Amino acid sequence: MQQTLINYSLYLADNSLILAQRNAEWCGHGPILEQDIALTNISLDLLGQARSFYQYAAQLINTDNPSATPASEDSLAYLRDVYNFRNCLITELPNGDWGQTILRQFFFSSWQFLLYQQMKLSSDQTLAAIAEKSLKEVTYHLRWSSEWVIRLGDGTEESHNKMTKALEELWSFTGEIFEPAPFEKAAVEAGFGIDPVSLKDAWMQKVTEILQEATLTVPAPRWMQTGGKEGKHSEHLGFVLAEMQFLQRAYPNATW
Amino acid sequence: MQQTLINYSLYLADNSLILAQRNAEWCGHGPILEQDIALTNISLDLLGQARSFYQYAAQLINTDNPSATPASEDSLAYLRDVYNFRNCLITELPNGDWGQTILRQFFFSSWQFLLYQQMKLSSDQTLAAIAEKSLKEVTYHLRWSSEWVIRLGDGTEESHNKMTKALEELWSFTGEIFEPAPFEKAAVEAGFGIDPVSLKDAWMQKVTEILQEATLTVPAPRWMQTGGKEGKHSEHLGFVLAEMQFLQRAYPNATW
Amino acid sequence: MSVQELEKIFQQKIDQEIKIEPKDWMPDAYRKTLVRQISQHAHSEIIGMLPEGNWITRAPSLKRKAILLAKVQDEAGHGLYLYAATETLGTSREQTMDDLISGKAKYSSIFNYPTLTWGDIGAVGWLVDGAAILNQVMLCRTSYGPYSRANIRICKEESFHQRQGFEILLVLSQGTPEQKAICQDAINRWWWPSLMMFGPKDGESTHSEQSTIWKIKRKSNDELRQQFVNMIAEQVKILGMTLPDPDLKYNEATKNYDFGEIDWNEFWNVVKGNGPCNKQRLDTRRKAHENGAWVRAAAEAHAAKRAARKQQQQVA
Amino acid sequence: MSVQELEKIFQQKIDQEIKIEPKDWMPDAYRKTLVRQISQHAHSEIIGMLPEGNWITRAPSLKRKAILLAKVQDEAGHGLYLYAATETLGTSREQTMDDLISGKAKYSSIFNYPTLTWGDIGAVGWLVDGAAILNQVMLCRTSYGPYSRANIRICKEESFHQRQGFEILLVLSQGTPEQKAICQDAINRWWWPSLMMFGPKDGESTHSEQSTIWKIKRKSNDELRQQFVNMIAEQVKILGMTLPDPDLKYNEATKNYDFGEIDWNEFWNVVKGNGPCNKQRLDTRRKAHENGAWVRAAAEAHAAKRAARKQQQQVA
Repeated sequence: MQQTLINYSLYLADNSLILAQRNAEWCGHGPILEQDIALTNISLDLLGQARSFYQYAAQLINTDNPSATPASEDSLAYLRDVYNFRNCLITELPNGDWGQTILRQFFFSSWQFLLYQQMKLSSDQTLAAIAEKSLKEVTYHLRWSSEWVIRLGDGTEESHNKMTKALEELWSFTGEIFEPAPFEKAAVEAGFGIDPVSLKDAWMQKVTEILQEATLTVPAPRWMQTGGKEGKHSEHLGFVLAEMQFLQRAYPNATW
Repeated sequence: MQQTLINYSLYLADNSLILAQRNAEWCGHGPILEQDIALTNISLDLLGQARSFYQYAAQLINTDNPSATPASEDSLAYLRDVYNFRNCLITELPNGDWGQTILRQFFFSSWQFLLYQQMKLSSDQTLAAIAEKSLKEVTYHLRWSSEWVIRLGDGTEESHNKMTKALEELWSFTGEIFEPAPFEKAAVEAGFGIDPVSLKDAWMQKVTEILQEATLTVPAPRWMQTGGKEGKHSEHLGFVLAEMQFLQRAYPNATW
Repeated sequence: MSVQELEKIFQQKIDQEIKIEPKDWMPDAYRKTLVRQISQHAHSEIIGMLPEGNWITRAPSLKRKAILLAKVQDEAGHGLYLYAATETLGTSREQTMDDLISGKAKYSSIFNYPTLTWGDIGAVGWLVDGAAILNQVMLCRTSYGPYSRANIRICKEESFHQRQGFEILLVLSQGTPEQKAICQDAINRWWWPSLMMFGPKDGESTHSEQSTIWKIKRKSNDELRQQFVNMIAEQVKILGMTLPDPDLKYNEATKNYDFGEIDWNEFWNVVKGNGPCNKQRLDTRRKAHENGAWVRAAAEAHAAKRAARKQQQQVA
Repeated sequence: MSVQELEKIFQQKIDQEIKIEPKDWMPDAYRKTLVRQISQHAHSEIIGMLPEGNWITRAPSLKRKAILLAKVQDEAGHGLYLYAATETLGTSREQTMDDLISGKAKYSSIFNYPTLTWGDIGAVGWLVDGAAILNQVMLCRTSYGPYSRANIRICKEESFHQRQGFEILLVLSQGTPEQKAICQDAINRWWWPSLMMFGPKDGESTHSEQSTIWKIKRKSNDELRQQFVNMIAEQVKILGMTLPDPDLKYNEATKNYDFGEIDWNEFWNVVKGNGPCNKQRLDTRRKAHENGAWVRAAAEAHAAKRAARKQQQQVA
């Protein structure tokens, strides 16, 4: 039984998939052509990471249950309902305006950067390999989103106000990332997982640094929303999945 | 083979269902509590009509194919994809603002009122009965939406401008209703259907009268969008169905 | 008459179970308490439309869609009755609405939880409406006439809603394994918040004592809560589901179900604004209100135009 | 040198297959024709993102989602190359964009049709990109250097897209009966509009003659169209599908496929703005542009602040 490893991989996969899906909504609707391309690129990278993690989870599931209908990256992405998804709430929130999307990406990439830096040393070789491969991508995501947070925070008065509002919208969804879920604790115990608590200080330092450069105020500590990691989501995820999963649901067992 | 009667009933059902679904999106979000209730009421009435027509179509289908998996109002509403839906494009358009929703309802109810007045005399007794029952509801829908078109057209400058914009958005979708589809022609030939062309003048007269009272200008004749009756829809319907059909698709053969 | 005398007459009426009516003299504090309570009740109906409204477009059958639409519509209607009742106390609907939008007025915290699955629509009907009814049944006998009558109308519809909610869960409980899990999960998430709906424990509730004397309230929070637990603990058996409380147990001595400790931290936290959906609910309501401003303005302008035309005709 | 002499040298270069470069002298009409054509081409890439973008969130597998995302992204990239090419002719991207948003500039009418099913994503790749490639392959040899080089880059990616589109249809054509129907339906809807992509019949095309002399264009609309029909008529056999043209037939004498009459009324009607999605496409693009205004303004303001700070540091 490798349930912990499966759960942990699904968690990583779901985070990347749902944010990829949200970012993809921008494709063709961005404010500047070059940045439309840049965000789509991030979406593609995240989608690629999600596929790697799903493929690994599927492989583990199939090894565990050789007689069941085989799982696949697509069955895991398209045939689970909301309560099975483990992504953090912040990834499923509606995009808001460009500033809010950028700020979320910055929060997320700051975390992924720290996570993958640790995970590339994981005792699980597949996780380590995915982390290593993804780290290059995430380094770029972090740089790009940091620059844009600075640009928009320290741009016009209007952009500054919009970023302040975006901070207000998003801040209470940043805490969940660092609250270890049972499967994360188990993964740490099993030796291959990364303790999210251990990443928190470095994350806060990076965030503080960039927000300061962006002339934005780091919000005071507040109540943090949680639940996503345990399948208790916001009301938004159901709509995301209804759209994303339509064809797989409407034409069961078809090949595409 | 009662295919014509089935097609005709499905057309009537789809129109009512899709508009009911769009109006239902307003529930809880209306501009005035009383009007939120009124629009929900219309949504409920349309849903009821849709159910009657679907039930009739299902009954006909099941008589034709006693050995197949039985059709039901839910299989017809939830398990057909876009290309099978016959509703007119105007019903599936996004709601826009309250004025646009009202104006669409007015265009639609004006048509339904004339249609059901004829249909209650149909040689098909079920269609006649549904029309008779629905006519009372539609009389109210028409009065309510007429009054609101007048109120908003002849309200403030802002509301007048919004209604003018709504007219611009919707007008080119009003022609399709009166373009007979093959199944409508067949239904007329078979003696139970209503020729939509025969309703056009009365519709235009009513619309002209109300728009004039609303101090709005009847748009000049223009190219009319068509396709819905033959399953060639706008890009909007797919999203409507993905959301509406999710549970039936995700949990096949479940009872609710 | 002096205020003391007026107060005495007022309390005598209450003690004799004579309803207080809008034109009757009443203490300022009585009026204020009622305005606060009735408008909170009204807002709860209006905000309560949102979590359930969230599933209208996704209801799993046409019949369920119709039932849910009608139910949410009923809630809007309840809101109307209640806003009308606050108007009899001299507070306009506009003012009351503004207090909601600005975050000044409260509404029942239960609606700050999300509806995540279709099971939640069942659980909200069964548990949330179930808890609301017990309160509203009591309020049918409240001392203020218009509020009492509003509650009588509400109760008629509400008990219907509770049965519909229970029936949704009943169907799920007899469905596929996935449906059963959805059913149990919904009950697990809604059980404790439902218990919190009755408010703080007796003795910790700020407004209770005076409200009892004025017969606005006729049962204590804990009495109502116990009544609710007793009712639900029996009904859940029919579903073949369980309530998420290991301490729940029938007590032969008291003829009540004992139950575990409520997490009052969570309660106060959600009241303070930290529930999963506080911000979302208020933002949604505010947006509807703001987007509707031009419609309300147009309706007013048009009415004024009509009135002016009529007057002109009469003059001519 | 007189204009006549300059024109002579210019045409000699063209005749000798020497590319015209930005700094070279060129006739005003040549410049204008190019600006019009290249910006139309650019706009077609940008508007072309929308019908396909419509299916990104609903792509039926993660692999297909990745391919589609990358494809739409490529189109944005093509747009960039082409806007850069118009800039070499002295027209700013801003001006070019404004002409699109205002409805002054055109884009390929094909993108005014909706993508209704996943089959359409296949058909757009196979037919629409297929038609576009034939044009673009020709344009790789166009006389204006920057436009020629932009097309060379575009062609490399585009042929890849066409294969991906075909593969989507191939999988559908081998799928369930419903998938087969979706495949055929998509081909039926996209076939005729694809043929229209090559523009009016030779002789009815306003700009063609001069463009041929200037070697901006090197094949006539009808030549390219015939090439396309010949290609597709063969490929459709692999799919086991049919093209919706009863007159389509191989002609042994001409070694071409004969085909039926195009509905030019439909063509001109869509060009005039009456296609199913003209308004929707332009509204969407306009909305993106307007919603992005604050972002562009902020980026500019920030760049200016940075530059000022740098200057200050250098002064200090």
